[in-house]
Amino acid sequence: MKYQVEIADETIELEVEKTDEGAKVTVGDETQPADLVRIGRSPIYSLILGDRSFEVSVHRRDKIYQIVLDGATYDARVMDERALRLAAAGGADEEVRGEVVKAPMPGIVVGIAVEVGGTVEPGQGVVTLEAMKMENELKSAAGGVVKEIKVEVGQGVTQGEDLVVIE
Amino acid sequence: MKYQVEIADETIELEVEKTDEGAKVTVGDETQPADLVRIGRSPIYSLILGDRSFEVSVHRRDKIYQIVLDGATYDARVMDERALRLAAAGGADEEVRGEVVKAPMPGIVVGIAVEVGGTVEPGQGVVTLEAMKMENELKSAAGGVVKEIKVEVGQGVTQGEDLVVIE
Amino acid sequence: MFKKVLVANRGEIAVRILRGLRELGIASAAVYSEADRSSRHVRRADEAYLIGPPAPGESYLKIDRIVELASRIGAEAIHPGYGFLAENAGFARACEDAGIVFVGPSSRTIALVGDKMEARKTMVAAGIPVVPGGDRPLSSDDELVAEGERIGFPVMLKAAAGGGGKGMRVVRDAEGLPAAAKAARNEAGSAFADDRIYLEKLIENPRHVEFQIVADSHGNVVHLGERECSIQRRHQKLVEESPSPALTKSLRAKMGEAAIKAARASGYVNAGTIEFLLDRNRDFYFLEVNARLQVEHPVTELVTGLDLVQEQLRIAAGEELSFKQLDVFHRGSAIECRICAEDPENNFYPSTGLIERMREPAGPGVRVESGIHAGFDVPIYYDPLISKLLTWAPTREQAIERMRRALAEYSIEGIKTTIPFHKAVMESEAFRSGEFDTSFVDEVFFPMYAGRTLPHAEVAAIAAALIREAERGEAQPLAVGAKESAQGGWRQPPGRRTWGGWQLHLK
Amino acid sequence: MFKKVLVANRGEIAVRILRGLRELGIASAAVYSEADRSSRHVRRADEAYLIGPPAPGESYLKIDRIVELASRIGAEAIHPGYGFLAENAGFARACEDAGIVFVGPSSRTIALVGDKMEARKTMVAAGIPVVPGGDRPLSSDDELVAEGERIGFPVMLKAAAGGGGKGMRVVRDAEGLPAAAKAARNEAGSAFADDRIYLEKLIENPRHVEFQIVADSHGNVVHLGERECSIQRRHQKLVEESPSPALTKSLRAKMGEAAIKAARASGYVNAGTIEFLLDRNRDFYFLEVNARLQVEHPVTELVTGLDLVQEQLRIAAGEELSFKQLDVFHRGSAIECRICAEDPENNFYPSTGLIERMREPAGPGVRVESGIHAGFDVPIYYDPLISKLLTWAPTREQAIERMRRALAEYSIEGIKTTIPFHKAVMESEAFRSGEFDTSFVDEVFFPMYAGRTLPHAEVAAIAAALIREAERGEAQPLAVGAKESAQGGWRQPPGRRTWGGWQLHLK
Repeated sequence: MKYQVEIADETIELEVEKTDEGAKVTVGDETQPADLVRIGRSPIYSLILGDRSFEVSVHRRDKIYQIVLDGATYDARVMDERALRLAAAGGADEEVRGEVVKAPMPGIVVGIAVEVGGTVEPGQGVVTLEAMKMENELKSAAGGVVKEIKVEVGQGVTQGEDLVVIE
Repeated sequence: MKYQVEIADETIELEVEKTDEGAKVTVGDETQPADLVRIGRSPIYSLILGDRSFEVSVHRRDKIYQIVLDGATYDARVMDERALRLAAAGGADEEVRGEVVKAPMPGIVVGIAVEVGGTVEPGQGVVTLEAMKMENELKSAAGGVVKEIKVEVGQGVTQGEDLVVIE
Repeated sequence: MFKKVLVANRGEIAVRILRGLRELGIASAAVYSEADRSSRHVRRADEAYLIGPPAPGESYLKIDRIVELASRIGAEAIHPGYGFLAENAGFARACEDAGIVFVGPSSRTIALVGDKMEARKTMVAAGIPVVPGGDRPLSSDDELVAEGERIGFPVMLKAAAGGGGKGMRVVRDAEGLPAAAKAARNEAGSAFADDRIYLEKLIENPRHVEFQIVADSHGNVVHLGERECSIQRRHQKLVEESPSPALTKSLRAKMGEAAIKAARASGYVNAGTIEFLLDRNRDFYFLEVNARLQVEHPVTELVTGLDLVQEQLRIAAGEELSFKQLDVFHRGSAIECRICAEDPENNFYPSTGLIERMREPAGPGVRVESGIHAGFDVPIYYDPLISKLLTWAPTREQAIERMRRALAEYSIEGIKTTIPFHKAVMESEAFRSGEFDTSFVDEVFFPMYAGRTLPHAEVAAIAAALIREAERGEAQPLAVGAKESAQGGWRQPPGRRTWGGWQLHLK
Repeated sequence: MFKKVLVANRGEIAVRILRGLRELGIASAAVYSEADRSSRHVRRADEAYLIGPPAPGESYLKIDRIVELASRIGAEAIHPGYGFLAENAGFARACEDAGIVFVGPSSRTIALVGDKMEARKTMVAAGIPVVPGGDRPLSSDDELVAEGERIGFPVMLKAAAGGGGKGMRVVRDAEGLPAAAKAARNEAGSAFADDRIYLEKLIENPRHVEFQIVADSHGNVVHLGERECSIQRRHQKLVEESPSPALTKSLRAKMGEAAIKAARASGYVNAGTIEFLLDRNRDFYFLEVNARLQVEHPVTELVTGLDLVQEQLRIAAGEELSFKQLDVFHRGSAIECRICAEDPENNFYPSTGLIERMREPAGPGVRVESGIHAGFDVPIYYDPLISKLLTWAPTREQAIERMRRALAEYSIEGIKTTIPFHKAVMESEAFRSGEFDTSFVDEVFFPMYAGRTLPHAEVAAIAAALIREAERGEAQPLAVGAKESAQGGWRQPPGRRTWGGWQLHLK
């Protein structure tokens, strides 16, 4: 099966072939044997690629495989032949409308610097979030008008939660 | 709920009472508050009993709770009121017939000292099992006649597997 | 020695103190907030007591509640750890009043060294070099400008009750002074309820070198050598080591002597730290006294072989130090990396949540001090420091190589940590050379770190594709090119052949 | 220094060696049997090669296959670890012939010290005290009886090619000699394919004290002090420590000198161990040379600060020792407990299977050397030693307290281990006093251990009942008297009150 993997700002094309002797992986013009074994019931795998030995741990989040290798985290988006054909047949991604400032981490809202209907400059601070004894000012990437403020001061928020909607 | 726990060669009677304030445990004439919390999805629990703090890990094997506490392993057989009534109503345990020598550990059978139809004295060695570079002679607790030999030399066996049946 | 001690802290330092108590055969009592019922320190203690809701102000900072609890359960002493109430003179006084031993200096000493201007005065009187300036609080803009011109710009504005960088401002000329002073006063006022500020000459890009001292109640004061703490970001230490690559033997002796003098001048008893700034000419200046056990104390333990927590307890119990200055012997080199629940890829924002899996490094010369475990939900209420990784080796170079090896073994999954950041620090030429100062991380290291590339993208891509391949038609991802482990711990893949291995030779 | 080294071993010692290689920046190649595909050493190496089926004779003992592999992949050296091929002269010779450096002494030295009678002769010639007797193999019963009467009963029968207790028999009088000799010959013949036996005077209940030596190829030989290994069972060491509580300073100097002489007499290069017996009069006798890295080498590393694996590699690469005898400085006291996959409640039978969960101790003065991990299936084919736990402290007493603390923190679930056994040893008065010999475990300790009671049965019973209570009506056992952790890591049990905690004071 052929795969296209989007990872660390690049796209890698590769082919996995299962034979009686195990798996072979081809990237470009290099073909190597690959032996991947899961360690117990853990998310850790031992990968022997050619003769090189690696330990990777793998978590799947939706369509993304999060691979931890040598302490670095790689988000890999794996598309197989079928998915690639579907993507080619479909259109572009849906356009994003509006600007939503989200919490980059869990925390407690300790300050809101804007009001509904007010205008926001690109890069302006909108919400201050406190977590682990640190205050962090969250900025809006784009400018616009504040449409909705979804939190209030003193409220606890989770990572990724919408805070302020700007149009 | 009242419980009877068979553990480490003794039988302990105790009562667990759930209240709005938490759980209380009574053993003899002593009643203590008890707070048991599981740590994540692990088999580890934090038990605060009165003011004393303990870490226990718990595995359930059939009707036995295996409790590891301060490095020692306790096999606890817990009977609640209902089970106790049933046990009282029922008869004695089913009588064990015959003597089956079982593998106390996984290993490889490297010697069998008896034959089917032969007689065995109490304490006589019947099978030699090798594991981890050590040979271990397994003895029959009771005497009798060898009815069946379920393994052969060179065979790998798992823990608890039947080796020789003596009648 | 005490029979029972209460540990008024949480996290890795509570675990550290509980280990010391256990080794001394002293019964221990932990306290915990509602956020910490599952925390490791609760399970490591002999007794455990809930003291309130998650917010520190409602639990770990509740002086009356903690002192009352200690009295009720018969704890003869309280160890405050660091942070929370560790340098709170009111807490130490409440312990003293209740007849409970506070494991640390007296409330009088804490109050003295906690007032930065009082501490400066005391050190000046004792003949210890301090940064020029700062002999009085300045309230009017005229006073500020006059003082700034007297000591010469650039200057540093500081809060009299200061700490943690709050109320600090660098000012490069007289024009900028009034506005900066106003901001500093506001910050100091809201952080410490004390808006007194003062001016010091700015030491440009100093090194931060501190000396560990131990002093008993019989008048013996010994210093245990220095810790180099110049690897900082936003006044937060990230990496500490001992010995400092910047000190010569004679400078170490001079600074050590000054540290002992500083301890004596402030009537210090128990373990403490005298912080100095070291400028480019290798002149040193007293900065402040940390009247507590420091986060980085294990660095000193590794090179001296002493157990500082146990020493603290012995001192608090009235024992005499069992060693003199000449008995202190330093061996090799030790480094500490602070592992924080922060995302180095995302501006070092806190990263809380569930630790799904964890593997700690081990082996020769490695020490881990951690307060976490797999299955632990890192709370948002407390310090992001979740673990400290230390290595020791005969030389600094070997300690660095060992740290690289240990960082490679360390895996914490589920949250982001500063482990990748420390790897890059250990690989950086600037750190390895030993030629750095407090500006290093922000000015030299970060620009480099932000621009680095990830080395194993192709291997990671292959791993991801193999798992996707394995998942096709299988309920659960297991293995490619292999069967799962058979009973008894070994796999015998029927008829399987491998490349690169022995079976090639059989063909 | 080498660019790539092959590690011809598995388990904890392979992991240990791989750590040393990584710290030296040397590429590593692991080998593994089919039983070890999931083992830790495979993942810790830069390269990994399958060398055969699980049985050691088909994999880890395959000399030709391993040497050929090393040549093919460009490994310049092979580290054999301990066990397997570590003391196999034929393997060392095969390496020498293939132009690959064997990290250990020469094949000639291995052959010399591997023949117990040859080794004795060499030591006698060098003026080192040996146990009386044993200067020739004895074949007839008459010879045996004559020799026994010459040296005086009781005597010890030994195999010339001996090791691991095989072919050894204690004989207390002439009548018992012929039968014992027959049994010993059979055992030796089948174990070593060499049935030569000899007689030595029996040293009754000796202590077992060994000296670590390092020797470079430039004629420098240094000893690194002793290890006390008298805590044994069936000739297997269980606990080792340094320094030995039995040695005085002058005896240490004398024995160290003898160890250096022994190394020189056998032409020893690399790291090795000279074993001695010490009798009740503190007279010592050469026992044997262990021509390899020992299981217990970290004990010496902890007190000297050296890294023996790295020293071995430097020596093998032809470097000169970087220190002289006078530079070796011993600090404090270190203890090692061997953690084996054996059930101390069930006659120390092997206990293999899946390690379901594991938590290793950490903190001050603790070192863990382990080859296992949660999810690992302990194979039945290899040594039961799965981990080594070491502690260091300034004094022996503190090292013991630290070991007790560390053992309490160590949890390995799914298989039985010797951890409870070591706890009991550390608590025993006999061990703590330092007054013990090789008879201690079997004759003093075990009778005591077998009769002990479990202290926490009531608490365990309560825990079991609480879990049973929690399971009533719930799908999964979770918590009694508590809700599960809420998002963000804290619980706020609505309206809940606790006993013994702060909330009592609010009523």
